[in-house]
Amino acid sequence: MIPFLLRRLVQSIPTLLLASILIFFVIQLAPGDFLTPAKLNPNISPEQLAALQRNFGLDRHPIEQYFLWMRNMLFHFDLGLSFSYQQPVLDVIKPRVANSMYLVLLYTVLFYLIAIPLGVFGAVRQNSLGDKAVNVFLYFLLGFPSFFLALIVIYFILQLRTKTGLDIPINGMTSNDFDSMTAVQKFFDVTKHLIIPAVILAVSDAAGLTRVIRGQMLEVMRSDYIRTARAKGVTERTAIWKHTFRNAILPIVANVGSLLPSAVAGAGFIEVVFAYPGITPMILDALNAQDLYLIAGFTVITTVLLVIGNALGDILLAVVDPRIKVG
Amino acid sequence: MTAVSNQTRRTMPATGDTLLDVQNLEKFFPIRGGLLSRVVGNVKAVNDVSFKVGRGEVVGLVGESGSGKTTAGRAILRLIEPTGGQVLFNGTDITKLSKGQMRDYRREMQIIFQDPFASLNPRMTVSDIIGEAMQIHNLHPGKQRVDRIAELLQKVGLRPEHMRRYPHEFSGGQRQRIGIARALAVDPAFIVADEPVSALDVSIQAQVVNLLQDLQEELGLTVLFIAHDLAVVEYICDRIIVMYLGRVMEIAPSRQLNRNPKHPYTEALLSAAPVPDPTVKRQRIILEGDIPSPINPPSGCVFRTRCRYAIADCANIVPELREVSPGHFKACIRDDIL
Amino acid sequence: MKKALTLALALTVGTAAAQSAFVWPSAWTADQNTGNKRGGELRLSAISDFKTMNPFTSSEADSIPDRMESGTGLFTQDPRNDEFIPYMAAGAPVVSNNNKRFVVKIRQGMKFSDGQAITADDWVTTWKIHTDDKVGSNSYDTFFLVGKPITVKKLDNYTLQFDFPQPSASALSIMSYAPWPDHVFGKAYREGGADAVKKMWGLATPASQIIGAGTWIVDSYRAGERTVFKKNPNWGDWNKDSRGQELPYLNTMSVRIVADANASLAAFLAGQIDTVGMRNADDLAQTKKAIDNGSLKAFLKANVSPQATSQWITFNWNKAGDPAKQKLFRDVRFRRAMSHIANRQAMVQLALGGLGSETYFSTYPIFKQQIDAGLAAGAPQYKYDLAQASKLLAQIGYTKKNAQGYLVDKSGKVLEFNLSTNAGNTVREQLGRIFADEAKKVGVKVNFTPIDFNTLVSQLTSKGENRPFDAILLGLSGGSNIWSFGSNVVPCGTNLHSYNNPTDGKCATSQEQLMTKLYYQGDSELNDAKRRAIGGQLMKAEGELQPVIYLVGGNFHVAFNERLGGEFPANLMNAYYGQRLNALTFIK
Amino acid sequence: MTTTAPTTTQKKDKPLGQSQFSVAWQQFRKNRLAQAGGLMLILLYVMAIFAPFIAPDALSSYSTSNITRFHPPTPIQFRDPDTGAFTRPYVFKYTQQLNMDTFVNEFKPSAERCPLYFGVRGASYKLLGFIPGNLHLFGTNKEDCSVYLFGGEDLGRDLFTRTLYASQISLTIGLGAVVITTLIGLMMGAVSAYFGGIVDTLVMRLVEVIAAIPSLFLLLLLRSVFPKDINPILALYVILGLLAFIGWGGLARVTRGQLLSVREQDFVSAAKSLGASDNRIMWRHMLPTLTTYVIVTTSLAIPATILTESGLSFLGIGAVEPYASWGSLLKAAQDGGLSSLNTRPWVLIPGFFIVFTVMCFQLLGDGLRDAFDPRKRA
Repeated sequence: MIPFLLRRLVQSIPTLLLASILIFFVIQLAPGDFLTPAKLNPNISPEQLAALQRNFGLDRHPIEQYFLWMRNMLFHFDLGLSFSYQQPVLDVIKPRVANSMYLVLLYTVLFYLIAIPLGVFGAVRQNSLGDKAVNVFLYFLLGFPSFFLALIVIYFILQLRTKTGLDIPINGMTSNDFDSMTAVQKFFDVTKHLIIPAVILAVSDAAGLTRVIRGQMLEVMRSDYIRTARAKGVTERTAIWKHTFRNAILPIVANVGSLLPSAVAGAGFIEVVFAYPGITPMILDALNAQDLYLIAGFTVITTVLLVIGNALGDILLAVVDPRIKVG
Repeated sequence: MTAVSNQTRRTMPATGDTLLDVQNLEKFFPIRGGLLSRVVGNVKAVNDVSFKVGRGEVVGLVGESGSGKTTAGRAILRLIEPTGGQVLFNGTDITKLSKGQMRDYRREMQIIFQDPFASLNPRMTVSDIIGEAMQIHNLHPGKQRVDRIAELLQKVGLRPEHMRRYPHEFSGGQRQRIGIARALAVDPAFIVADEPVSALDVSIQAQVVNLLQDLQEELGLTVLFIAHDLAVVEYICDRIIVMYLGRVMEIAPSRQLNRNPKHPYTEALLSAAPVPDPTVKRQRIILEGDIPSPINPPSGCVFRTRCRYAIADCANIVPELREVSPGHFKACIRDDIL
Repeated sequence: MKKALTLALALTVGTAAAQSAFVWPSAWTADQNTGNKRGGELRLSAISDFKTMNPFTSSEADSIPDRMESGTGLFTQDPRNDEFIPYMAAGAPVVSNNNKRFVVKIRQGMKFSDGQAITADDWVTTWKIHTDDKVGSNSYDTFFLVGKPITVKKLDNYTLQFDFPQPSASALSIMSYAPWPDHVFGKAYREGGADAVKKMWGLATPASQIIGAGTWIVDSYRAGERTVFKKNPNWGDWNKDSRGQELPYLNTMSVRIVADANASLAAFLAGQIDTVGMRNADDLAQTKKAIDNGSLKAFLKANVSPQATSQWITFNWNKAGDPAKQKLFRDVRFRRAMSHIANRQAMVQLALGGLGSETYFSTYPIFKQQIDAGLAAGAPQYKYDLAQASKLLAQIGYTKKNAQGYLVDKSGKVLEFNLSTNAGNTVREQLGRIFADEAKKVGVKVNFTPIDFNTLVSQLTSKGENRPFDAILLGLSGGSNIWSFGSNVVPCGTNLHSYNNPTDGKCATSQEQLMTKLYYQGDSELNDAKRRAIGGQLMKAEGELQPVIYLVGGNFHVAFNERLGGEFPANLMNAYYGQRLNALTFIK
Repeated sequence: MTTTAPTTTQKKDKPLGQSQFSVAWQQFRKNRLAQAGGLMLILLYVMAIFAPFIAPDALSSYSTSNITRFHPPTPIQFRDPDTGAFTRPYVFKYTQQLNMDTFVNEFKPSAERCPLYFGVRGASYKLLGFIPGNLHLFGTNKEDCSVYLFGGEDLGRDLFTRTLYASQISLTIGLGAVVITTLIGLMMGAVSAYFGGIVDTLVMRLVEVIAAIPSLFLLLLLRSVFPKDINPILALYVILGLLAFIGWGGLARVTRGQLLSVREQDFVSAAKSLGASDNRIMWRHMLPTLTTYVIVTTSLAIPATILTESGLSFLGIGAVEPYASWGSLLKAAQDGGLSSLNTRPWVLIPGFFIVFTVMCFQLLGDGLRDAFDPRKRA
């Protein structure tokens, strides 16, 4: 197991390296260099500019610059300086990345919580009225851009709020009195803020996975070994949950890693609509301000997280599915 | 171009009228491994194979699966590029030819595939499939082409109206007939029949073999008939080449090989084959174990690990293909057996 | 006259309470906190996240240092009569040397939030750092008059001497900058120079290290979410209400970061923040609706005053690369025609939802006295009149139209120019769209594109003979009610003299020279009426020249949650002073 | 190359030979939903092409004298209010008044009726960019009394008109990006399979890398290469290119795999043995094996791309003024804040066009997938 784990992680290194090259050279393509926006900022003195130029070797050949950038990143965890914040990029993005990850995490959990029962239900009661109703509804949702769905949900929450006075948070990540809360209260406060965006994300995406699970379940249910199990007199319940479910669902669930990139991106739109302090709103600001190191930093960090997530997903997959060879 | 006139069966390789001369043919597949994908070894699929095929002769190429017979067949046609050796066709070394030069020779050499399901493009009609060859070589332009296709279909036992259908609408045997018609479309002199019947039902096998035999005789074709089953080969072939693990073990006229195998491997193969005549009793010789990996073949004689006659020297000496009686060659250092 | 008044104030406040507290006049609030309600939180919002806590590198309009600066300054302006009264100063300044030297006694007993006494050193250090160009402080320019520095000197621990290069009507305002602790910044500056100062007080700095003199100090900062300020425990020592109670009443003030103005309105309607700026009729309607259906208890007053901002279009006179355009933009008839094209009525209706006014001058409509002085002096207004615009353009030589309906010159070249504004500002995007669409009616092709704000500003403030834009639609805010002309706008060679900014900074026309002269003349005139008269002359010159086409201004509306008390009396509320003083605000 | 006679014969007598496509088509014809989706899409595209004609107004026309900001939708009336009899369809002219108490600009129908006519002359346009015209499907012929099927937006422009025009961009960018994606994907896959070795490694790694970076961030990163203030029409092409750039990976990977496996198949060897050129083998034998896959993925990728484009426009980096896409119309709605939701919900209508289009594509795509999938054949 350990060698497999190691090898899987080692295999992600070339991907990461290439990703970093891509990100770096895309930024090189951008008009001007890292410092163009800084040159327009009166708060940055020529001396500071010169120092930055030296630090990042901007006077040198792009390839050399790349290695400097990599060296700074690998050995000093230095992703450069955010020009609009006048601070190291890492300090600026750390809380944002964490916030986005909370959202993505809750989304992922809800995503499976919604899709698995619906998919299993659809397979067990194949072509029943309920199955069809769920299918049609999810199909309908599939067409909604998440941000549009969010706008509509906000509309209904507002209606609900005027009618009932219920305080459903539709904005931000914490309540005003967050800092005076106990740890438990804090946890629930953040969850309260996260739940609506996460549910919207999960519901609007669930259609795809539900159908995959339904199909997978049906396939497994039709397979010989389930038929054999049934023939042996195993109860329907055991046949579905113990035999079919494990074989049909676990690989899908364990494959969570490959889900992450789209999840992070999908969460971006919702973050914008809900003014959630995640990655995307800040990237958009950075884009406006041409804060290139910040954009690059976010992209690098999320890519690293995702590649690691993918590797972990694969390992998880190998654990639950013995058919995937370990070694 | 018309086919060479029909000749009677000959039991001897034609020396003066050799159509195909394979010399030291080699096909190695590199194995890549490690982080940098370096070549760490070779699969020696075909190793130092030499034989000749006379004009109008039907030669069988026999071996277990993995023996390299299919690879050899394809390497001869340069469907896969041989790693080494020469293939003289009508005296020309076709392995040295450029792609353009090779195209002219393609008309002369055709192949019939083992799997009639995979060898026909499912997106083309029968007439497209058969007509493609004519199109490539610009044969029978215009209206004639349809007539020619119809003629070919009839020749292989199908009806002309079949030409508008797609392969999936035919049975396996019919498909193989289409495959044969395609091969014949360019009026070749030489055909590699790559296990043409092994994927078919036993009942149909005979029909197809008969068809092939009839066509061979009618058109005077030279055929390299690849098979893993000695019984089929014996029936239609003039001579038989036995391959094992990429090397030729024995070459002999068909009847002679069957009656009097000189190589332990041939002996083993024969004992496994069903015998139509219940009065002939064969000593059952069971090959032990699996065929060894061609990546790391045994030293010396490649068959020694499964040979019941193996001696110490077998591990050291790579046996030469020697003529032990006229027209009968074997690659075995032991003369004291069989 | 002014001197007399300040002297009188000095008699009442200055001498009697020289070393005691500053008493906040009860007339500054309509809602006295007679019950002495204390504690609670004022919940506000900000649209973009804060970038730093460092007062010397901060450049945002709304920043943490900015918020910490409230409740500081040697003098403070009385919203009742716009006069400056001593605040951190113990009394009125002693003026000498032809109104150029001011000696100010500092109120004693004031302390920073960490307990250190506030002394003359803090002002001197703050001035030093702001005026070090290596620091790059945003306030750098405010310490210069006509390019000559204002100097600050410590006479003793509680006495400061300010020397101005020339008399200034804004002297008291200039002197009222916030002092920052010498024992923090001065120490760093002496040891590490500008770089050391710039490295201090980033967002990651623990709140406990942030020290201030004002009402509020940082309690916590959560990136992208909220900054909480708590009251400075030592500020109440010298700030008392009229009943002698310590100020502020509130314990904390929180600033929530929201995505945009819509989000802050939503938060206000949900009762999550206490007050929000009402941008337009939509906001008012939403608030009114929420109040009417009982989901929100709030105070709402519309059209309190005009906004203290301007929206305008400026044409670039420095286009050496395109002499034809340069000639066109420098032609006063062209610019007047452009003013005639601006359909300000439609702009108010469409972009401002009907709540706003047309503007024709750089002076904000809220400075009504100055506007009146300008109109009295005969400052012209070139109102919406497409026929007149066509006539003026014909005079320049544009009489023919091509197949697409655009005016062409003799050589057949289309009369066109590019107009940019900052992307994301819907009001400006609509103003530009309306302008472009109206221009099309007379045959002027306006290529309107919203672009990035920073790019836009760098184009606008660029210097040289060939500057990279045709025309820009932008707005200005800020400025004071003492002398309501921008020091960096009117005089030639300043960075917001946006229409003409050549390398040598020289004026291109005699009107500009006149305006520059009038600007400095007015700025050094201490008599209010005389100063306004000079301003009127300036407005006349500016109006005739039309270097910049002024468009429309919105109205200022007030809305706040009813839990808040302590707002201004109705007559004091306006866009300039706002709706309340935080120090007098309390939770009902 | 001459066309072979058999090919033409085959086309004449369809029923005799059943190609894979005709089988799929038969299968597809059984799927009502998919057909409905396809039909609706055809309608949508026709609507987009003829948008200038169907729309009563021009994309960006509004009046600065007769302000119709957020004009509510005008229901079309068919009955005479006095007699109750059917008349020529008409709309009421609306009056407006800013209510200084509620601050709502109140539109109210007046007594004046504006009859609707078919085929009125109005704003001139060019169909497909070259057929000039000024005829509009319907209208009132009155300058200050227009029909607002979907209401007006923040400058008083007719939202129905804008939605129609927006469909041109929303529908073509999605389609265009997928076409380019498919071309790039096929080419890269083919190149990868054909050259193998270092080229193969590089291409496949690039695919992996593109997949590893969250697509939204990659898009934003790539968008940052181009200045924010590029020409709006260029911006559309940029978005098109970016969408294509981030989308080709999956297809390239499948193409490569498919080609590598097809290369080993006997029918390709057969063609080779017949002396077919590499070109012929590639185009006649290898690439056609991908058609099913390409058809199915394409029909499912288009809705996804439409969603992404709407998202980018929503973030303000897609279609910008003077152009409009459904996403940018929604952005305008979002910019309008709460009022958009509770006092003029019609500004959300373009969003339902996205939903509808995506659903149609999904239905069509699923139908095609089922039709081509032999396992799903009944």
